[in-house]
Amino acid sequence: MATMELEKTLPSAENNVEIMLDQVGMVYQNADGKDVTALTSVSLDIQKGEFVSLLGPSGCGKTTLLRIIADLLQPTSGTVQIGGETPRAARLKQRYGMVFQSAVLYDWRTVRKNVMLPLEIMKVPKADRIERADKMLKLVGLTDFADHYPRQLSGGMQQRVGIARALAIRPEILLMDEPFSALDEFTREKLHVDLLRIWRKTNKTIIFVTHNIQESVFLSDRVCVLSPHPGRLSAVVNIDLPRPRTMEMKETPEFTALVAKVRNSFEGV
Amino acid sequence: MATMELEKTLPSAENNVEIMLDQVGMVYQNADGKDVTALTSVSLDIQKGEFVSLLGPSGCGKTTLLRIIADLLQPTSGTVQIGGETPRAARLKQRYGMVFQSAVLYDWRTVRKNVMLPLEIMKVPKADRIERADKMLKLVGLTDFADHYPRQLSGGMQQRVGIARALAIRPEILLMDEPFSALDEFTREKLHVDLLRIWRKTNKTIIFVTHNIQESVFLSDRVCVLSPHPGRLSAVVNIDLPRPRTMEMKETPEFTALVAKVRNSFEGV
Amino acid sequence: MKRLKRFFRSGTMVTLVWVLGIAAIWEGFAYYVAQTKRTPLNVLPHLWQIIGSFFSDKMITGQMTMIQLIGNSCAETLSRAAIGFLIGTVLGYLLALLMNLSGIVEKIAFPYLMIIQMIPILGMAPIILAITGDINTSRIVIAAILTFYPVSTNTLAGFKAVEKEKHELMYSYAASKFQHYIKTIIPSSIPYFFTGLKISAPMAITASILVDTLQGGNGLGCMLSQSLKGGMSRLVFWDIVLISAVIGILSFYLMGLLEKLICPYKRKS
Amino acid sequence: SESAPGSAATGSSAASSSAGGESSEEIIKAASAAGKIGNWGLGNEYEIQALLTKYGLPTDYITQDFTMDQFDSDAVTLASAMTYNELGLVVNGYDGGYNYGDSVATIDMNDEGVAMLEDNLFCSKAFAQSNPNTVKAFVSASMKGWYYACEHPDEAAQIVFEAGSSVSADHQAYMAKEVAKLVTTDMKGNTVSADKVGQMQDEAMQQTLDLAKKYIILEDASAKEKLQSLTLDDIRSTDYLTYDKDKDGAVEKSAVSVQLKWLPQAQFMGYYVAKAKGYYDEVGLDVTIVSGGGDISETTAVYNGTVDFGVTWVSNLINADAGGMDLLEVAQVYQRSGLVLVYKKK
Amino acid sequence: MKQLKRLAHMAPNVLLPLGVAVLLVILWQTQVLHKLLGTDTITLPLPTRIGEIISQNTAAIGQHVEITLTVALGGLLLGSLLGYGIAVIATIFPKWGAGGLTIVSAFNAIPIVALAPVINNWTRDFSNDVSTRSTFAKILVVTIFCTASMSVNAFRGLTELKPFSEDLMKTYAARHTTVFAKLRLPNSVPYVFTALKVSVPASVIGALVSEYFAEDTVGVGRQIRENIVKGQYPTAWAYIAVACLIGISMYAILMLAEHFILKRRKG
Ligand SMILES: Nc1ncnc2c1ncn2[C@@H]1O[C@H](COP(=O)(O)OP(=O)(O)OP(=O)(O)O)[C@@H](O)[C@H]1O
Ligand SMILES: Nc1ncnc2c1ncn2[C@@H]1O[C@H](COP(=O)(O)OP(=O)(O)OP(=O)(O)O)[C@@H](O)[C@H]1O
Ligand SMILES: Cc1ncc(C[n+]2csc(CCO)c2C)c(N)n1
Ligand SMILES: [Mg+2]
Ligand SMILES: [Mg+2]
Repeated sequence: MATMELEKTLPSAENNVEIMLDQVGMVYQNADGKDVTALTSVSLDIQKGEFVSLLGPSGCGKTTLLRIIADLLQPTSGTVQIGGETPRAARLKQRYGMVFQSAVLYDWRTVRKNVMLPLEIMKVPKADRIERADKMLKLVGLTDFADHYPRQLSGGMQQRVGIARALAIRPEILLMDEPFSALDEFTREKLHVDLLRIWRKTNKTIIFVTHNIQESVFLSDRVCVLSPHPGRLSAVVNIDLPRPRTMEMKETPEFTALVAKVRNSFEGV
Repeated sequence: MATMELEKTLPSAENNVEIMLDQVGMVYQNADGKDVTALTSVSLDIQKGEFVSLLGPSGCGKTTLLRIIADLLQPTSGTVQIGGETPRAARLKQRYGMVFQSAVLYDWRTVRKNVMLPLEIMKVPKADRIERADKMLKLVGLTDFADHYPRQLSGGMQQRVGIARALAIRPEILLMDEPFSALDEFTREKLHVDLLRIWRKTNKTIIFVTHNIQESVFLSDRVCVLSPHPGRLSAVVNIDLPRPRTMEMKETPEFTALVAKVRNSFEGV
Repeated sequence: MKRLKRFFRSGTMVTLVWVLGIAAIWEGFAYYVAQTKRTPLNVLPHLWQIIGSFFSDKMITGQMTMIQLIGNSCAETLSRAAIGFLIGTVLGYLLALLMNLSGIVEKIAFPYLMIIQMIPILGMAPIILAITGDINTSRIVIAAILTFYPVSTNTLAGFKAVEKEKHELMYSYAASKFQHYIKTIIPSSIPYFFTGLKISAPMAITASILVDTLQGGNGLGCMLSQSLKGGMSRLVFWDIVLISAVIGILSFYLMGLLEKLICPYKRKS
Repeated sequence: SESAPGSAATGSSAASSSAGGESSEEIIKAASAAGKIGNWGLGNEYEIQALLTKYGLPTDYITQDFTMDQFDSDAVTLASAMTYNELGLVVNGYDGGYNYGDSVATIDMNDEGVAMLEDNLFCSKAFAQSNPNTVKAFVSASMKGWYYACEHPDEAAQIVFEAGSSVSADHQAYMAKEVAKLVTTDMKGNTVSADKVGQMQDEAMQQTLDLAKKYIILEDASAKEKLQSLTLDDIRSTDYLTYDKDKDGAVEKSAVSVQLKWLPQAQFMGYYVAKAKGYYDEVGLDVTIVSGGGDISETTAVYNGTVDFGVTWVSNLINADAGGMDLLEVAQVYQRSGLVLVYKKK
Repeated sequence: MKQLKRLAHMAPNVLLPLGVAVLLVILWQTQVLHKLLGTDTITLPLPTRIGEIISQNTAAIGQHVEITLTVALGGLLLGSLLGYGIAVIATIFPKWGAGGLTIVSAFNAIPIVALAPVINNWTRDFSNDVSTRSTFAKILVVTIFCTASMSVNAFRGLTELKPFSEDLMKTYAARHTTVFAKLRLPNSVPYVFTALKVSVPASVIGALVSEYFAEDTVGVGRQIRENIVKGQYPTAWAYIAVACLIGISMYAILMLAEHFILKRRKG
């Protein structure tokens, strides 16, 4: 057994805390009346502009936690604050951008129009909308497919449209649920670099769900490891690799060591 | 640019060649009459009992090639021989086991009965069927779920049922199309070890499609790198790591070097 | 107490409230009609008049009370509907099988299936009578014709909806055509088949009632028609409208029940 | 009964055929102008159309349903009614009646000279030729039933009621009496002896055929041609009115069926009486009575062999024969038209 | 060249049934069909005779077709709108709405045409003019006939959204009207077509049957009935053929509309 590693952050007193989770718990009520405990007592503070990964095996509650932060789910215990407000207030202020585990595209809209959808809702002027959509499509390498319909795209391409759509609204808080798991390694690595570039430029707060250890280490400031049955926060690992991150770093001993550290914090569960 | 690495195997004269691809090409005819070239001139010999990975980005023709070997698709050029015969003959002799990219389970059968399905078709006696199915379910860690229906399982569990089903028929040639891509890292690693153990014991020929470089290096004797537009074999890398492979090997410099080598052979495309 | 609460939130309660609501609206209009029309029975009777007439021991015809009359007629009509429904189902299923087996049969038969649906069946009835020579036989034939279409098209859709991978799985096992149908195609089409049955069961009954009106004799439709033509109390008409609605709904639920018995896997969670 | 010429068919003592003041012509013209003349259509409209033509009016009418609600609510002001059925409901107060009493009056087709013969008995020519004794036996036993029924309308009504009719017993009794009048009075109002029931009066038959040729509108050119070429001999035969078992021989087919023109009611009392009194048994027939009123009309059912005999109106038979059905009238039960137009007196 | 190839590919789809149709007509015209079915040329008149009657009465038939089409299309439109409206309301109040829809679909189990004569009674006060109130009654029958399938299908279209597509809207803090306009409405379009595939033939059949009982003696359906009751089978067949043609052409238009409106989604 590897040594257990727990670096839980204490409630921070700094005032640039953006997201504050306090003893958050979630119990689902199944159709047959049975209770399923998905999360117990998760406490975590995330700084403004921080890049945090949620890492854990399938079914440990990553998506649940993300949905609670996004106000798509009400926790059954504990509280969540976003910039001092409720998640609901933050949502109504349109502070969130979300990338779902599946692409969630609208069949009847072309790729470009899918990306433009949130801009329409947020009443961005038409010319702006098109410009912003096309810029995002270029970023994810889909310029040539702007006028295609989702059905004409491969799974990986669809997922990239979802990412472009989330970035197009320039959200302050970007919530990403395993956004790259459907992609091949190369597209994925390119998008890692692009995502980090955008993040650096715009100072977003990003919560990134993944079950890929390397990915989490490469991208994040902190990796939060969740463990299952019931889901809880079992370790938080600070990633002190320098920024900007480059592909070459992946071959450094520091990187390998951090990956091993995260892995061990896992196996210690 | 990294140096290009090409170690294409010459047509082997040995008589334990199991699968022989000679200038295989595939041109799809689209609905609108346009031709799509998916594969051009792939030549490759695979030894009996060899573990070969097909690696490449999305859309490069991995699935196409696998389907051609399985006689699910007729190549538009070139020839394929399986043990000196046509793929069709090999299929009719029920020499293949296949794991699809999605689980492809039957809703109306329990997990055990899903695994028993091919055994029914191959007229294995009933008592045998149950025994073999249960053994395979134990292997993939689903013994407790034998009497569940597929809907009651998570995506990863479903995929494992598909693997158990393919193994249950004890095929001589096992064709696997990204079987582990839906799984989290831990389940995946456990299955890597199990798959290698079965392979060692039964001396199957395995063709394993993936887009995960680490996975391909860890598992295979040889990694065949495909490159897209149009799909072709761009490199074959021999993996001379000792057998049996262990998890610890992943942290050795040899392993890292081989991963880098494969990666480079990619980027040279 | 808790149970009572549950009941008030249940689907049964919703349906109950709806039924009561509609009954109230009906009574409202019936009251208005009773005040303003000289022959309210011909326009809209009170619900209690309709229901009361069922249990009245007044002779409706020379020999029978209402409940006897309706009971006898129901038995006649329903038995004809049931036979027609059975024949239509069997033939519809066989045709779907044939269409699935042979593209030529499908290309020929499918447009005609559509066209048969367009033919005004009441106009055709005398011709069918001329061909069969017996009114009861022709009633059965018409019920069968109307059942035929939904069963056939829905079942065919079910056959076609089998995923490509399932066909390939069977193919890779070198399963015979018979095994292919028995193990894959037919079981997976069952939900579609039942969709067809759910449409056609009430239709067979409705059709049977309508065709009854064509010539004298016994049956719900005959009585309904006689009542409309002033041959007997108008309450007979209203009773039959009510009864036919109830039977039609029951037949729908019966098919649903059958489906649940046959495919338990469809039960949720 | 004491029915006097001219008022024979307007049997209800209440409804009279001459309303004070207004003439038939004025009433018809007013109703036509308002578009409120009603009929059931489906082959029952020819007499009305003949009447309208007689007064130089367009032949449009509103389709009546089988109640008299439209008349009651003035949606139709000049409504078709059979003396024995709808008129009874309009006038009388019993169950199902509208109780207008003598506040309504009628216009009688017989008086207007546009009457056509109604309920008869027919079969297909082919059937008559190959089963002459069956036809004779059936006709004579049926006419015996009619004779008895006309003599004893109350008993006949009771028999019909018990045979499964669902119309109220009161109305059935009324109907039986009115039907008896149609059987025993001719178009001119002369009494016809009930023992001659079934006879075919050529003059009335010819009038019916002539009106039919004028008012049956056909879109089918060859049927049109056939219609115009029809003669009485094409549509009726008097050869089957009497049956002598010893002379003619036994029936060829003993189980026969007859389809009525309408629902089971006293309109067809003769057949019910013949069955109940065993007249059919006497001649060796086992008779099934099939009620009518559905869209598979009696002409169709007889033509395609679903039933052996039918009761229809002569105009319907002519219509079917024009279409090529080759049907043959073997007895004429009603000697005058039972159709009237009823209206509310001012 | 490529288009030609595609045409050649499509050819069997059209040629095969057409060939069978030709064969059928030949068997019919040569009376082989009559021998097979054991019927005669009056109940089943020859195609040439039917064609003759149609061609000799185009003006009259045209008038009846116009009336029947008005009723069928009017009822289809009203019924579909009503059905969609019910579905929208059911979407707004999902719990009560779903229960109500069960009731609405129960209407499918009543022989609604049996209600046609009663509906005549209900609409008697609608207008003094027979043709107006009769048309209204007929349209009402067709409306009721078409409502259920539209409301049930449209409700599914408005509520059976792809997983998370509603959540997506929520993250944008979209208002209910926006969710409706940008998500539910477009999502329901294919379902609307599914409903129309049922209700287009139903509207034609409904129009024919409603004419059976109508006060106004017009329309293709009424002509079918008049001629059948009067024993004029060749003429009845001419009208049956016309009715089939109406149904088939309406269906064909629907299929074309579906093809053009939905083709983009299918890729
Ligand atoms: N709606 C629900 N009702 C009941 N249980 C649920 C529901 N949603 C999730 N769960 C349960 O809660 C637990 C956590 O689920 P969650 O989706 O958050 O996992 P996850 O970490 O995102 O997994 P994955 O990597 O597979 O996406 C699981 O055990 C799951 O079965
Ligand atoms: N039935 C088909 N018709 C036309 N083109 C096809 C068809 N199947 C595949 N293709 C094309 O052939 C190429 C190779 O497809 P293939 O499915 O073999 O890729 P893959 O390597 O398995 O990709 P992935 O990793 O996404 O599964 C792609 O460009 C694809 O668009
Ligand atoms: C389909 C059809 N509708 C109406 C009549 C008219 N009609 C003739 S006899 C009779 C019953 C007694 O009046 C009625 C209403 C008909 N013959 N056939
Ligand atoms: Mg998740
Ligand atoms: Mg693939």
